[in-house]
Amino acid sequence: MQYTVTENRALTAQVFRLTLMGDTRTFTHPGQFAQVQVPGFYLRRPLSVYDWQPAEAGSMTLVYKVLGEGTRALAGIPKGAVLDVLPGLGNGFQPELAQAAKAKAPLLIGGGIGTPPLYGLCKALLRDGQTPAVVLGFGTAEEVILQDDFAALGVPVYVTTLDGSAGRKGFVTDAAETLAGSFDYVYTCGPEPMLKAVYGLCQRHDVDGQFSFEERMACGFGACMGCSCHTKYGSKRICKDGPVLLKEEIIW
Amino acid sequence: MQYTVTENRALTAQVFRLTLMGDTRTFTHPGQFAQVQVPGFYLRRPLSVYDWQPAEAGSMTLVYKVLGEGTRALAGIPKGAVLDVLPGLGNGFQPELAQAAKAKAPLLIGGGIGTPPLYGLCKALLRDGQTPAVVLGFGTAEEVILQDDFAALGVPVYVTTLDGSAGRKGFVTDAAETLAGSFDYVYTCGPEPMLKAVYGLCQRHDVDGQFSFEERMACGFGACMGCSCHTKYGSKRICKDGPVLLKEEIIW
Amino acid sequence: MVDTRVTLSGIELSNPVIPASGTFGFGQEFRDYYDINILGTFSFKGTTGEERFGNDTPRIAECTAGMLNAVGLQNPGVEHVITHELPQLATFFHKPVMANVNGFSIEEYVRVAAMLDAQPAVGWLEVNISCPNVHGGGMAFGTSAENAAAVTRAVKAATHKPVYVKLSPNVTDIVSIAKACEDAGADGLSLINTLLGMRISLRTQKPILANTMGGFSGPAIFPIALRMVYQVARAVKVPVIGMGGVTTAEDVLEMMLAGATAVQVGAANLVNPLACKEIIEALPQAMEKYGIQTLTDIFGGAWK
Amino acid sequence: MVDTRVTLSGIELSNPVIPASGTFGFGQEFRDYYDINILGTFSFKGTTGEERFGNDTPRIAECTAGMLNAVGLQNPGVEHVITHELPQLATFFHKPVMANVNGFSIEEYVRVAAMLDAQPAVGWLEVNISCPNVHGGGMAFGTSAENAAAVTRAVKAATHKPVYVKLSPNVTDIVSIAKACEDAGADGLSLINTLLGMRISLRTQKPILANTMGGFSGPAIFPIALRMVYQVARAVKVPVIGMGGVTTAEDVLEMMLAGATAVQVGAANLVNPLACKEIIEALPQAMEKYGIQTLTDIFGGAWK
Ligand SMILES: Cc1cc2nc3c(=O)[nH]c(=O)nc-3n(C[C@H](O)[C@H](O)[C@H](O)COP(=O)(O)OP(=O)(O)OC[C@H]3O[C@@H](n4cnc5c(N)ncnc54)[C@H](O)[C@@H]3O)c2cc1C
Ligand SMILES: Cc1cc2nc3c(=O)[nH]c(=O)nc-3n(C[C@H](O)[C@H](O)[C@H](O)COP(=O)(O)OP(=O)(O)OC[C@H]3O[C@@H](n4cnc5c(N)ncnc54)[C@H](O)[C@@H]3O)c2cc1C
Ligand SMILES: Cc1cc2nc3c(=O)[nH]c(=O)nc-3n(C[C@H](O)[C@H](O)[C@H](O)COP(=O)(O)O)c2cc1C
Ligand SMILES: Cc1cc2nc3c(=O)[nH]c(=O)nc-3n(C[C@H](O)[C@H](O)[C@H](O)COP(=O)(O)O)c2cc1C
Ligand code: FES
Ligand code: FES
Repeated sequence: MQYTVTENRALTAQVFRLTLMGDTRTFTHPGQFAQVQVPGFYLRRPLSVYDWQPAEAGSMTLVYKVLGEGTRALAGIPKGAVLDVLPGLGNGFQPELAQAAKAKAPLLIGGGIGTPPLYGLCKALLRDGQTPAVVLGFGTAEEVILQDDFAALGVPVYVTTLDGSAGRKGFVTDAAETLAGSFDYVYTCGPEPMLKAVYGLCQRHDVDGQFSFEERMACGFGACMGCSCHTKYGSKRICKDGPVLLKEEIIW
Repeated sequence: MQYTVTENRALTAQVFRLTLMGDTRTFTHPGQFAQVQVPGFYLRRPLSVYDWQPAEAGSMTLVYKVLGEGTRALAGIPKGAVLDVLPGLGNGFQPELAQAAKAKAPLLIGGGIGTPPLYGLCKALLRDGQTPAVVLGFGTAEEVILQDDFAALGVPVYVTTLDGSAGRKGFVTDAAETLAGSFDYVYTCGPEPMLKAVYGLCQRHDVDGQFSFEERMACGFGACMGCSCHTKYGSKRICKDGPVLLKEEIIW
Repeated sequence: MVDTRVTLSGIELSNPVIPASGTFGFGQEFRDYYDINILGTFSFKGTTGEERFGNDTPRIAECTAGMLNAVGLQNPGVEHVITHELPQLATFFHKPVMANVNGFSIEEYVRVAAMLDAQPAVGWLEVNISCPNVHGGGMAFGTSAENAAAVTRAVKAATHKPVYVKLSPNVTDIVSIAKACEDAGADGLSLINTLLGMRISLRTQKPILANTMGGFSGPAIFPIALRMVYQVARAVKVPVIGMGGVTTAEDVLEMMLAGATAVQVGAANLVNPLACKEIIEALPQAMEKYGIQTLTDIFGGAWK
Repeated sequence: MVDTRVTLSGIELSNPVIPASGTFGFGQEFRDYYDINILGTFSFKGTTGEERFGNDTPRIAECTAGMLNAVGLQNPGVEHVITHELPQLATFFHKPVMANVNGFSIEEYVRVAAMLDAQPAVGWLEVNISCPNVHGGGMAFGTSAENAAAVTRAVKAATHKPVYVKLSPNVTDIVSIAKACEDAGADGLSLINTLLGMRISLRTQKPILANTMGGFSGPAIFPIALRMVYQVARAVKVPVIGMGGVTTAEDVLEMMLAGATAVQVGAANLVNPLACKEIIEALPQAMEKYGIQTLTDIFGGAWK
């Protein structure tokens, strides 16, 4: 499907914010992702949706980091260009499952470029009358993104950096640990070592949660079995049955 | 080398005129060609130079026909785009060799998309004080190109079409035959069957000439031996030792 | 109106376009994108005797004009395919399907083939002797003429439906293997499976795929596939299903000129879920452009 | 300052970038574009005992991310190379050059090799047993381990300079052929030559190449080449020169991680005459980006 670039600007030296106009009706949950065709590259790039206006002439915003050649080329795409994108992929975060668990005060933990999908989630949780708090972790102050976006939603935002150049020095779990007791559910997205640490946090404090994973993908819509992982309930495709897994099904 | 597109407009339904700005100092002869990199295609497309302004910030004009995928894509390149082009390739037409033969009234015979390189040649011959005449052959009236360009140079222009919808009905050689006696040299470019017929014409009237050939090319600058042909003086590379061969060396 | 019909072992297809095994699952994932009944048929995910998770991840790597996969035949096992996937498929796909049969021993091939042969929904068996992503089996059968013939003979003896043997391109002489399969009773041949390839990450300095190597497919391999289809189709009498990098209606025509009776589309489905729909829709126009009235007319045109 | 030097059989190259045989002629055509003394070395056009015109045209066809060639070893013959090309080359290239040796019989390989071995300008002999574009010779040597070993043994017996045997990728098991050449005395191995491929014109419905099939090269084949370099370099002790689709400094690093001691660049020279210059200039920066100080440090990194 075709989308027009209405914004593609740098938030930091490496991170860009990309807004696309087009049909966004297939997005149903925050934490879903889109497969973006970068001209000149064979495979699409999976990027989580930061926020979206669901409509036939809708819009979606993605926030991405320049990692390799594909994202570098994406950063050079001008406003007005047309991109081929598959939207609405994956299960996304499912607050409805957390509500079944009667959670009210969720903690959102984002690491680096895992932060963006938590923004759409945070808005959804607020709409549902929950009272989320947010912990965001980065390497250094220059890498901090979206802090203001979350703050503008009126939720408490705790930033950590590995070198202490912004917020609290240390890992997201260090900050989260100090909040223990104040949250009854966790949503998290970030590099796998961070997810594992958050899993440990949840275990320690007997809190349930939802974890968003990454894997190398070909299709992104469940056809190729390229992205499978083991779970307690059998193998799952990160792209179709994920990227969000419930804590109870994760094998660690 | 990088060139900016300043013009890329349709002359007929299938034929386009492409002007590029950049360093054109390597062009020394009309009938030379350029290797144009069309984005998305592996090999470059060889296109003859129609005319050029030789300078570091010079310009060259190419006239090309949409034949397959590459030229179709080329036709879609907008003004302002930058193309990678290797200019100044091949030997080109060499009027100096014809002058050595004391020719004064050359006949230029172009067939279809073989017509463009004769334009630069015609200008050069006029500058040299010769009195060229031009025969141009096409399929139908809709395909006629460059008739006005040559007319504007003040030379006699005879057009033929296969179906008689413009000019004289028949082949270029039919028209040329009626001019026999009035020309003492031939320069020609067009499809190979036409070149062969023109060769016959030259034989019949004992006129010497220069013939521009086409071949599938990889490099276009003599490195790969992809475009070799047999001549009376051994094998030659159409791209480097040609595309123009002297009548005396052609084996037919 | 041009005629796009082709026939594979007595079963007519409305057009020659067939999604390739492993790139179309059991059809389910494409329903959101189009009605898959427009397809000639499709070849479902390679099925083995038992359930397999396949290889560790990463299983996917990108290449210029193509991709590597090292899925390693992940599938729910033939039992589950028969009890769950095929009944499910029957609710939305109403044509004979091609069953992609895999095994790690001749016995397993025979067992899987016999069970799928008994399914009314199955039109053809496609016996994959060429998967490069599994150790100690698969590939070994596809790289020796004797082994290829042995699998073919055993499967033929245990089944009634047309048997297409899917050949590996990672061989010195694909024609001799093709002929051995034909002599052993194959009703047709499918080629090519993926080429063995590799990528290394400059960041980690290690292979990208957990399995080190994987199967290379996509537009990059088209000229190799076309050459092999040409060589094999000319040398055998049975129909050849051509595949490898097919992405456009023009590619379909080129494959058929090389001698393919039908054409499979693999990786293209993964980067564009509408790929087969777009090819099928573009086919009549492409035929008209090149003056082709009846698709079967061009079969083997490049060597006839 | 990073260190880009590598050594091939005792001769040091300032960098590992070597234009591949058949894509650089005898160096002449690239002089207009840059001073070719910046190269590690280059491998000159495949030379046979007698002058050859090669195949009929068309000899070139385009592919997605690559090209086919069916030049068929056009060359002026070894005598002319020695009396004209090498003296000419000596006027503008001041490094040892790699001599690409071809033949249609073992005797021809030996004769050509011995004559080129006697030339002071020649640093290495690269014995091409893998050209897919000549009938009744060339390729046949490269697809059998015994023949490959026989050519190697005969050439070694007749020469003193390091002998690199250039292998064909169109085989089931390149490692066994590589090992046979090593056992027969090869000082190194070059791989890969082109893959056998084909294209058909939809306009004429016939093969585009007059020779029907041709050698496929360019970025499309990189993952296959990389895989073979990885497999062979791990299995032999002699140096491997890796090639096949190399286009960027990153590709050079990836080939060296796979186990290549030096890297050849083929088709890229044809579409961009500055390709090797650009790769050589980009190499130090690419090394720094990935934290590589000394190029030889990463040799075989992906399997060590
Ligand atoms: C479900 C999901 C959601 C994602 N959301 C975001 C997001 O919102 N913002 C963001 O910046 N990044 C996100 N990523 C990671 C993003 O997909 C990669 O950073 C990106 O694909 C790298 O492409 P490249 O061309 O720059 O890297 P290259 O290394 O040049 O890419 C080569 C190949 O590897 C794949 N690849 C490389 N790294 C990754 C990775 N970490 N995960 C998956 N595939 C990878 C590429 O897609 C491509 O196929 C997400 C990944 C997944 C799976
Ligand atoms: C020296 C020379 C000068 C030329 N000058 C002109 C010119 O001024 N105007 C013009 O319109 N055309 C000219 N041509 C022909 C032009 O190069 C082809 O029409 C063009 O390459 C076709 O490209 P395509 O992508 O449309 O065709 P495709 O068939 O898609 O191209 C596939 C491949 O075949 C090659 N190819 C196809 N047809 C030809 C051909 N006739 N000659 C050479 N290569 C071909 C392409 O370059 C490409 O590599 C010239 C050719 C040569 C050799
Ligand atoms: C992700 C993936 C999985 C595949 N799995 C199978 C399989 O299970 N069985 C099989 O016979 N071929 C399998 N193949 C090979 C394809 O069916 C096809 O032969 C090959 O990809 C070449 O075609 P393409 O270039 O159009 O992809 C797989 C290919 C891909 C890309
Ligand atoms: C036009 C052309 C001519 C070639 N001629 C020779 C040759 O004479 N001898 C040889 O050993 N290899 C020859 N090759 C093969 C290359 O040296 C190289 O092995 C192959 O092209 C793969 O590298 P690439 O993908 O970088 O082109 C030729 C390749 C091309 C494209
Ligand atoms: S990426 Fe294809 S199934 Fe997940
Ligand atoms: S095209 Fe390479 S030598 Fe002419």
